[in-house]
Order: sequence, then C-alpha cells, then structure tokens
Amino acid sequence: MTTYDIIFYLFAAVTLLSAFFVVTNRNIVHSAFYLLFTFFGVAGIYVMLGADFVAIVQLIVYVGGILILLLFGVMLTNKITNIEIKTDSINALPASIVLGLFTGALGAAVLNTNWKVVESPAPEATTTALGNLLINEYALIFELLGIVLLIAMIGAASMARK
Amino acid sequence: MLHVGLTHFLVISIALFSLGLYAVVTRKNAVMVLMGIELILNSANINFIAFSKFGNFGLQGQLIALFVIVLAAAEAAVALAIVLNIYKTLANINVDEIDSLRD
Amino acid sequence: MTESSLINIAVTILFLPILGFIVTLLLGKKVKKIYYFENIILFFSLAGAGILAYTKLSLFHDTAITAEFTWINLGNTPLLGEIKINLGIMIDNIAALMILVVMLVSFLVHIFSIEYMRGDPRYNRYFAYLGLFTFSMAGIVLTHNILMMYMFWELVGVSSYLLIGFWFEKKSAADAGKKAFIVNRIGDVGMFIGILMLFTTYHTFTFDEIFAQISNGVLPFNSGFWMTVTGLLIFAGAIGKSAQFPLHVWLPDAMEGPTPVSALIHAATMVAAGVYLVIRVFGIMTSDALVVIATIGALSAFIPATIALTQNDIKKVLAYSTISQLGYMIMALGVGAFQFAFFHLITHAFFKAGLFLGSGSVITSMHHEQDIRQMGGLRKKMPITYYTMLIYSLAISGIPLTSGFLSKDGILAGSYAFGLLTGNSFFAIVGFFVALLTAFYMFRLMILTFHGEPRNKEKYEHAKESKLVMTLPLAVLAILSIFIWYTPNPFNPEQGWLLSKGINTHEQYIPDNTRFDFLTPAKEPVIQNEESASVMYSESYEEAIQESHIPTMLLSLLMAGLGILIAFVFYQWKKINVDKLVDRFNPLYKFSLNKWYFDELYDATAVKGTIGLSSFLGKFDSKIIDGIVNGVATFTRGFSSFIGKFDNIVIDGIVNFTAYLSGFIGLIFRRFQTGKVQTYLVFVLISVVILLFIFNSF
Amino acid sequence: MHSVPYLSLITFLPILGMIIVLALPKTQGRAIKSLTLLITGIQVIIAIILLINYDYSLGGIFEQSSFQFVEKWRWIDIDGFSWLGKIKVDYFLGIDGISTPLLLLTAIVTFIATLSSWNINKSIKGYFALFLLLDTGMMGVFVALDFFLFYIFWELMLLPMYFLIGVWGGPRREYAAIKFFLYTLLGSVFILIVMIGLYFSTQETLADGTRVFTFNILAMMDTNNFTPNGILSPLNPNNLRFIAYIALFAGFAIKIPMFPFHTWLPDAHVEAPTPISVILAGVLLKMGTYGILRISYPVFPEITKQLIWYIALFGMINIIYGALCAMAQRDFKKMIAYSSVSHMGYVLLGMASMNTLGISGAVLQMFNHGTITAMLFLIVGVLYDRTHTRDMDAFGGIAVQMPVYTGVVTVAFFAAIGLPSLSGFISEAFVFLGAFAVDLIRVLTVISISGILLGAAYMLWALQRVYLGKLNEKWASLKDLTFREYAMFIPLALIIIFLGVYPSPMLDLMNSSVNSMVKFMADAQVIYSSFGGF
Repeated sequence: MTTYDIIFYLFAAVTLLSAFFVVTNRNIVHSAFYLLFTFFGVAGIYVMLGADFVAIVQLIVYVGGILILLLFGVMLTNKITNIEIKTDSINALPASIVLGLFTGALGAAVLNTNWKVVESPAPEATTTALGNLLINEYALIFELLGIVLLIAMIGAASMARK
Repeated sequence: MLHVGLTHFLVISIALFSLGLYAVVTRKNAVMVLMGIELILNSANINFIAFSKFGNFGLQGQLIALFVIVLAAAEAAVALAIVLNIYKTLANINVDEIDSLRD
Repeated sequence: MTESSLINIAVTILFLPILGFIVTLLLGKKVKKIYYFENIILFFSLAGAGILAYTKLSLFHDTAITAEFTWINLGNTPLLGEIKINLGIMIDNIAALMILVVMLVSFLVHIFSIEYMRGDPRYNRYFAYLGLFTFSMAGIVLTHNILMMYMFWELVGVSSYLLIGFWFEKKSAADAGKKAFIVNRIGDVGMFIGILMLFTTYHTFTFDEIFAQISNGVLPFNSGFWMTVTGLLIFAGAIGKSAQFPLHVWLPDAMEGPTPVSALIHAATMVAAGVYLVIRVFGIMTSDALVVIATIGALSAFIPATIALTQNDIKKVLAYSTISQLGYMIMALGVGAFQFAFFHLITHAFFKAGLFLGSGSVITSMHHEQDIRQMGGLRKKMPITYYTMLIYSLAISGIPLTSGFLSKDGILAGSYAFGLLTGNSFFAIVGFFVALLTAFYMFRLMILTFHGEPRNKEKYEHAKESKLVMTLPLAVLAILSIFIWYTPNPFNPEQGWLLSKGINTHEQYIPDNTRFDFLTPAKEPVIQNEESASVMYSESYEEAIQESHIPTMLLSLLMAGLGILIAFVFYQWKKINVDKLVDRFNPLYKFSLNKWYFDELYDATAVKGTIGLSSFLGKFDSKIIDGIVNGVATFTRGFSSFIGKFDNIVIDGIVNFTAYLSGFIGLIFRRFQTGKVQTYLVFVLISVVILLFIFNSF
Repeated sequence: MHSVPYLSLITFLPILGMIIVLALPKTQGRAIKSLTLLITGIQVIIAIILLINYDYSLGGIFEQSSFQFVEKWRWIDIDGFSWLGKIKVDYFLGIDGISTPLLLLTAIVTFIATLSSWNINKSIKGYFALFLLLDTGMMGVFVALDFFLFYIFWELMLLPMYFLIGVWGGPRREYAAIKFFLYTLLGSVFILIVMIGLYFSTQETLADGTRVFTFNILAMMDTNNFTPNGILSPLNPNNLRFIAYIALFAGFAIKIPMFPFHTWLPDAHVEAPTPISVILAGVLLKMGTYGILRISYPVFPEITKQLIWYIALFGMINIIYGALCAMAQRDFKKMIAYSSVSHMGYVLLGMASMNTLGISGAVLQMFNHGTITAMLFLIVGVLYDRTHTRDMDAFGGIAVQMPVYTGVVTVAFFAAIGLPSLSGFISEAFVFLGAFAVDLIRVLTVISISGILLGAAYMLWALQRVYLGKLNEKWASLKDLTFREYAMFIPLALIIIFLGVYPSPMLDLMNSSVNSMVKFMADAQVIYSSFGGF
C-alpha cells in the first residue's frame, strides 16, 4: 500500500459513506450537508486522477453553486418555521433489490473486463492545456455551453418568477 | 488489494451511480431526487476522468467532465425553478403525489 | 347660320338641361335659390330651340341636318364584320318642331312650378328632376339613331319615375312610380328586341342607314313578315311610353305626381314620345303593322274615353283623356295620316298641358282637393283659369277656331279616307264616336268644376285665383290653342305653314308588296334628301282625303256639339237625372268607373302570377335545390356515419377484440401504471437488469 | 422594356403586407388597417401603371408573344425520378385584354373592401392577414398562365375565404362557410382532374428539342402539342374531352355560380361580413367565367361550339331564375345575392354567343357587375351597420332620413337594372346584341331579355320597400353617410357613370383579345374537325 493508495481509500470512503448518508438520511437538510462531503470526496478522487483543474471547478461549482442552490430549494419549498423537513422514501424494497442486482451486474461487468490500461503520466498542470483546448478545438462547444447557461439562467429566472 | 488502478475508480463510480439512482427512485422529495441526479453526474465524471487517465486520451476526458459540470449547474438551476413552480402550483413537491400524468 | 352652327345649338340645348340637373342636384342642399339656375337654363334652352326651329324651317327646310361621332368602335370583328356604334344628332323639320314644343311646354311648366311647388321640402330637387327630364326628352327628339333613342327613352322613364314618386312618403305615389317604370319596361323589352333585330340585320342603329338598306330590299330574315314583327316590336315601346292599350294602366296612377309634372310629362311630351317614335320609324311599318297600330290606337282612344266619362278625380279624367287623345294619334299613324298625327301631337301638347296646369291651379286654390264633386261654381272665383280652360276644352272637343279642331279633323279625315280606300271603316266610326265622348266628358268636367253652385262651401270660400306666375303659362298655352298659329284658314289646315312646310314626311322604305296601295307613290321619289309632302301618297289617297274633308268636318262638328249638348243637359240644366241613369245602367257605370277592371285583371294575372312564381321559385330554391344540396350533405353524412358504424361494429369489432385482449392483459399491467415517474424508473431498471441477464456475456 | 415585374409585384405585394401585419402587435389595429389600405392602394396604382403601358393592339389568348408583362421562368424542375418522368412547371404570368379589366376590377374592389373593413373589430390582425392572402389569390388567378399556378392561386383564395366567412360572419356562419368551402372544393376537384388529364395530354418542345409534359395553358391550346395517346388529346380517337369539358365547366360553374350550383351563394353572402360579400360578389364570381373564357373555351374549342346552346340555356335560366328568386326574398342581402346570380347569367349568355359583341359584353359585364354589385353590397352594409337588420319589410322611408345615401342607392339600383348612361346597360346591350346575332340561341336570347323587366321589378320593389314610403319611426335617428362611406361609394359611382356614358376605354382594352379569341375559336373548328370524331 502506497501513500497514494491510502489517500485513495480515504477519499473513496468519504465519498461513498457520505453518499450513502445522503441517500438514506430522512432529514433533507442533513442530506444536503452530507452531499457536501460527497462532493469533496469526489474532488479528491479527481486530484488522485491528476485532474487538478476539474477538482477545483468541482469544488467551486458544486460546493459553491449547486449545493447552495439545492439548499435554497429545500428552504423555499418547506416552511422554515416548521422544520418537518424529513422526507419519506417509496419503493424502498424493490428498488434496493433491483439496484442491488443492477449494481452487481455492472460491477461484474467492470471486474470481468480486461481493461487495456495505458497509463499516461498526468501532466504537471492541466489548466493551461485545458484552456488551450477550450479556446481552440472546443471553442464552438464552449460558446454553445455559454449560450446554454444563459438560456438556462433566463429560463430558470422566468419560470421561478411566475 | 491490488495497486489502485482503473478498476477501483470504476467501482467507486458504480457505487456512486447506484446510490444516486437509489435516491432518484426512492425519495419522495423532489429536491432529494435532484441530489440523486447530482450523484449520478458525479459518478459519470469520475468515469470520464478515469478513462482519460488510464486510456491515454489526453485531456479530453477532463474537458468533458468540465462540460458536464457546467451542464449540471444549468440543470440544477432549471430543475429547481421547476420544483419551485410546482410547489407554488400544487403546494407540494412530493414526487409520488404529483401524478397528473396518470389520467 | 350654317348647318354646323345649327348642330352646335342643338347640342347646347341638349346638354344645358343636364347641366341644370347636375348643378341643381348637387347644390340643392346648400343654395336655397339654385332653382333659378335651372329656370334660367331652361329659358336659354327655349331660346335655342326657337332659333333652331325657326332657322331650320326657314333656311334649311329641305335638308335633314345630321352630325355624328363614333361612340364605340369595335373595328373589323371576325364573325360580325365592321361594328361601329355612332351616336349623333339629326335635325329635320319634325325634330325641330318637336324640340320647340318640348322646350316651350317645359319652360312654362318650370315657371308654373315655381309657385305651385313652393314650400316643398325638396323644392330644388324637383327642379333638378325636371332638368333631367328635359334633357332626356331632348335626347329622344334630337337623336339620329334608335339606340340613342332607346337610351334616352329609358332616361325619360327614370325621370318620370322620380317625378311621379316625388312625394314618395305617400305609398300610392311610390307605387305609381314603380308601376309606371315597370309597365314602361314591358314595352321597352319589345322595343329592345326590335332594336336587336334591326341591328342584327343592318349592323347599324342609325335611322338613315337602316332606311337606306331597307330601300335596297334588305329585310330582317329576308321576309316581310319579320319586317312587320320588327316594326311592331319597336311599336311596343310606343305602346308603353304613350300608355296605349293594353299598357295604359300606368298613366292614371302617374297622376300621383305633382300636377305640373303631369302636364309636362304625362300629357304634353313624354307620352307623346311614343307617337314621335312611330313617326321616326314610320318608314319601316308594313301594311300589316299599320293595321295593328291603328287598331291599338282605336282601342286606346275608345276605352279610356269611356272610362273618363265616370271618373270623379279631375286629374284622372284628364289622364284618361290623354290616353284617348294619344290613341287618336296612334290611330292616325296607323291609317297613314302621318302629318295629322304629328299635328295633333303639337296641338294636344299645348291644350292638354294647359288643361293640367289649369287643373293644378284649381287644385291649389281648393287646397289639394281633386274630386270634382266637391267643386262647382269656381268660375266666379277663378276667371282666368276658367276661361283658359274653356279654350282648352273647346280645343280638345274639336270646336272650330281652335287648334284642336284642325288636327282632330285631319285625323278623322284620314281615317275616313282610309275607310274609303280599304273599305275598313272601323277606325272612322271609332274616331267619330270618341269625338262625341271627348266633348261630353270634357264639358262634364268643366260644368262640374266651374259652373253651378259650390258643393263644398267651405273650400269654395277659401278658393281664389292663382298668382300671375301660374296664370301666365295658362294664358300662353291658351293663346297657342288658337288656330291662327297654325293656319290662316280655320277650316283647312292644309294651307297652313305647318302642314305645307313644317311637317315633311319620310317616304316609306319597305318593299311595295308590303305596303298599302295608297302609300305607294305614283312616281319615283325625286331625290333622296329632298323631302316634300307629296312623296309618300298615291294620287288616289290625295283624292280620298279631298273627298272626305267636308263630310268629316260636318260630322265631327255634329259629334262635338252633341257631346257638349248632352253634358249641358245632364249637368248644367239637369234635365235628366244622372243618378237615375246611373242606376239604370249600373253594371256599365261600374264597369267604366272601375276602369274596365284592367288593374284588377293585371293584378290577378300578371302581377300575382309573377309574384306567385317568384315566391314559388324562392321556396323551390331554398327547399328543393338547396334541399338537394343539403340532402346530399345529409346523405353523405348518413352514409359516412353508416360506414362509421360498420367500421365501429365489424371492422372495429375485430380491432376491439384485439384491444379487449390487450386490455385484459393490460388489466394485469395496469397496476404498473401509477403515474409516478419513480415507479416507472424502477420498471426501467428491472427491464435493464433482465436484459442484462438475458444478453449476458459474462 | 418592362423590366419591372409588375405582375409579380401586384400579386405578391399583399403577401408582403400579410407578413408585416402578422409581425405587428395585436393592439395596433389602426396601423394594420392603414397598412392594408396602403397595400391595396399601391395595387390600384400598379394596375393603373399596367393600364398606361398596355399595348392595345396585342391580342393575347393563345400566343405568348401577344401577352403583355409576361414573366416566365422555370419554377419546379424535377427530372431525378425515372418513374415520375420529368415534371416541369413554369412560373408564367401575363395579361391580355380579358384579364386586364378583371385585374383592374380586383384592385379597385379590394381597395374599396378595405375601406369597408374599417369597422371590423374582431381580431383585426387575423382578419387583415387573411384578407391580404385572399387578395394574392385573386390577383394570381387573373395573371397566371400556367394551369398549375392558376390552380394554386385558385385554391389559395379558398382558405382565407373560408375563415373570413366562418369567423367574421353572421349567426349561421359556420354552415355558410362549410357550404362555400365544400362546394368550391368540389369544383376544384373537377378542375384538378381535368388539369392532370390535360397535363398528360400536352407536351411542350423545349429548347433542346426534348418534349416534356406541360401545364402551360397556352401550350394546351396548340394542337401541335397534343400527344397521340393522351387521354384528353383530340388525336386519340377514344379521348374523353367531352367529359373533361363538362367537368371543367362544372368546376367553374360552381364559382359563377350557375344554376343549379348556386345555392352556396345566398348563404355565403348573407353570413359573410360586408367587405367579404363585396369581394365575393365583386371578384370571386368573375373567376368562374374568367376560367371558362381563359381555359375551357380555347382549350376545348370544338366542344364549346357543340355546347353553346346549353351554355346559353343556363345563362337564360340564371337570368330569369335568379331574378324571380330575388323577387321572393325579404332579406335585403339575399336579394342582392340572387341578383348576382341573375347578372352572371348575362355573362354566360354573352359568352355563348362566341362573337365579338357577345364576348365583349360578357367581359364588360364581369367588370360592371363587379363594380355595381360591390356597391349594392356596400349599400346593404351601410344600412346593416346602422340598424342591424336586413329585413326589407322592417324598413321604409329611409330616403327621408338619409337622402344622400338614397341618391347613391338610386344610382346603384338603376345601374343594376341596366339603365342607359350607367355601365350596366352597355354590357347587357352588348350581350344581347351578340347573342341575338347567333341563330342557334336567338330564342333563348329573346326569353332572356325579359330579365331586364324582372330586374326592374325586383330592384324597384326593394327600393320602394326600403327607401320610399313613410319613414318608419324606428329609424328616425339614422345618420347619413360618413366620410369613409363617401370614399367607398364615390369612386364606384364615378366608374359606373363614366363607363355608362363612355364605355370605349374599357371596350378598346379588351377588343383585340376578344377578336383574337373569336377568331381563334372559329379557326379551331376547322383544325379540330380534321381530327375526326367530331
């Protein structure tokens, strides 16, 4: 076990455990906070995979943006005064069974596949390279994404305003 | 345990995916469903980046992951707007009770 | 004075009245006194007509002056050849005299109307309509082709319609206008067909060109019979316009219009247009046609005369008298006494216009009372009206020294001569008998109105002589009803300028075998353009006329005297009780009083028939034709619904069975249909898992 | 020389207008109306420009070279599919003496109808958009020389008309609109069938020498273009030309409308809003007779010749039947509608004569009836706007209250009666002169002449019932014409009077074409008789 491995397992544990709590916790506010840890964990995994820029973005966007958004969603849709924000689950048993089977199948598929691994050394800093890619080869997509974001923003704003 | 490799990451991804899916399927609260979706997206991102690293695809996987994050942000915003709207209309965001589609 | 300046004058007097019409109509609302404009225009028209007539008769006596322009030119057409429609003006002696008469009467009526119509809310519009009428009438008189004549013919009808219905608030007036127009149209339809026949045969509307071709032996469909038919069809127009039997019913009703209008349109000018038309086309009338014309004329002279005997409305009496006198003229044309017809037209225009204006004067002073039974004794109150009307009555009765004697005598002589030549003395007998009736009913009217004791004291007290503007026209017309204007010899009109110089005849153009023998001149006509009175008659006719002159005169005098005498016996001296006589001959009296039941007859047949047919067709259209359409639609719908049912039951049955089957299966699966997205997702997952296991490759 | 595509301009200008109207916000009612007025006004101007540049000597009818303002280019050109053969459709516009008067009429009547639409208040935007679309359809029918194009325009005007009646109409508008639509559609189907039959019977020689099927109407008139085995080719001994002619004629006859296909007309008129009635009677009815003259006559000259007696017979029935039905109506608008039936009979009768007088009369009657009947419907509209009833017996004495209006009415009514000095007379007289000259239909003509008597009867009766007599106290507060209504009536009245007094401008306009058509029809008899069978 190298340090790398240990760190990996640490992050994996954080991610999966908090994700588990996200899913199972009945208090939605708690779920949201667990989700924060999940995102941190995933960000760590990204770093492990040599994707430092994506990890940063993950932290900024998810933790700083999406999670806050979700929390707002929670608070706006429940009366703050009455913190009965626990939510039930449905189909828990059949879903568990099916998902178990499904996960098993997927896991089996992953484990049984003989992945042809070509380890590529991660570049030291990906930011510059990613920036180059973004404004050269993927410029169009980049622009499109901007538009999508704009539209989503306007759409969300107009929908929420009604 | 082996040296941490592609498979490990994929397993984590699968686990995350399943948990996300579980949330989507079972939770009543629409916000919770959204959280599940975020989990699923994250798991997909892990996959992208893992394959990017272990498949010698350069930085493209990471780039895609970035795009996914952006889209996730957009999706979250729109979805929450919808949820708010539904809440305003029906005073309820319990997904299982919103079944006008049935009729 | 050249011919072209004559044409200029003619065009001017033709278009001046329409200018008056337009200006008066458009400014009528704004300018209160605009009617003076119309009157001034009429004065100038009259002056122009005077100059025209005088110049024509003195300087251009023997030539017909024409001028034309191409109105429509279709060029050389593939099947019909050259088609060109010319409009133009022809001034011959007859037209010149006629235009003078029209303008004179029109002017006098305008003057008379200034007072008569005063206070009417549509005062200016009345004068505008008079202008329109004068224009149209001048058009009829001055035209050189039959199409233009037809056009003005219709325009005259319209102005007559507008003037009869001038007081359209009164339903009877509006009805009368409509009746006049429609009855006239019946005649016009005939006339139009006649015009079609002429055009189809001769490819021109111009009188001279048609006559020239007829002289060359070109006949419609190459047969004399069709020539007769054509002539009679054209004559149909005259029947309508001149209110001849059987289309005479509109004229009495037309008396709903203002009285000056009756004088102008329904006595002097428009109704005479029919006579004028026949004079214009006299050259194409075959002997058969002439007999029909004479018969129509005789009937029209006789029937209304009998009706006039018993009428109590002063204007109705005059209306029937008008028809009767027009019948005289038409009969005169039929028997070939062409120039006397026109002569009578002129004299009649004056004295009948005078009679109507006189009656108008009486009616105003009696506060719009028209029933002669309410009058009486007016002689003292209205001397001018009385004496002028007396002159007119003498004239219409045919008493010597009046113009009426001259012209009427001529007509009777003509029919007498016709009897001598052809052995057909029917027209002569009718003529003399009607003379008796005429004298009787006219003097009945005079006596009841002006003599005796006033029968309605109250109205009598208020009656007074009309103002000068009204009596002046009466006086003028009375003067014009004296013989001296027409001939120096009060017993022989032939010596007068009018007959010897004024009225020329056209020759007859139709082939010899279709004319009366006496209308065949012994010698060839000298020159085409030279018109002289002797051209058209054979020598035997001249002799017959000479021969019949004296007996006719005596006989007609006798008849007129007798008629007047009877009238005096009945109404002035009351030697015979009229009421008893009426009781004795009650059916006859009723028959006459009710105008021979013509209106009822037409109402029951033509009017009811048409309206019945129309309402039947209206129902037919909405019920049957539209019913068929809707029926088809209903059938289609029914059929489609049947197909639909078939589809439902049989075809759909099969489908339904399948559906039922699937429904049954569906029943099982319905439980899965929860409407909950999440549940669906679970199913999706289940399916994915199942698929994974089915296609497992691991 | 005519580098400006005037015909395309006059045809598609309304479409442009329609797009602008659609882009304008709903609330800008005035702007929409003004724009439509502007567009139709420009159309009138273009029509006048066309008239000024018109060469009176050219005949048109059957040869492209004597058509004017021709625009022709390939529009649809498919040769890719071997199983379909080549499909070539031309965008082919041009006018001659028959279509020019009608083009002018359409421009004028549409302009007037726009004025009369001013008090439409129900969804203005939709109304004027449809109105402009209708305008394009009408213009297109009169300028198209390609059958395919003609058909497209023919159908194009159907749809807006359906909605204009069905949405803005009276109480029974749905019924009327459906009836109109189905009827006309039935007619269109006939036309479509014949069009396809003709297409497969006519081949045009292209510049490179190949022969292709064509929709060109002018090509269909040239016997050299017929294929030997075409189903509608006279070269084919078993051809179906007779049946096709009947079908085509029926298709057009529905539009005229000819007895017994006329029952859609009264319903459509009664229910349609005033401006639409004006267009319907003023322009749409003319399309039927125009179609017969433009297509049925020269494409099937030999069959036309055989059937003129029947055409005249139907003309006569239309005249008399229409007049009698009009007499029976109590509804003012229905009466006018039936009078249209009657007046269109004159057109049929004139066309049946097949000589210059008759056909000139027919075309002139189309124009005159367009203006006169437009005026009549406007008259009803004015009264209906003020009183909201059309029952003639409910009126009486309107003349007292509205003297100027009654003056206008008198002009229009007498024009409809055929009073000389008003335009109706000239055309009726020409029709009768022409028809009377033909031996075969002379008797029918004579019977038809009684139509002018009946016309006078029902018109004057209506005049009396509505306008004369004592004023019905109910209407004692009616206002006389407004400025806008003056603007509608005065141009029409002036045209009616002008053409009544001096019809030559209009007759000269059509004379060359009418002559050329008569000559073509006469010559064709010889050519067709050489094919045998007839």
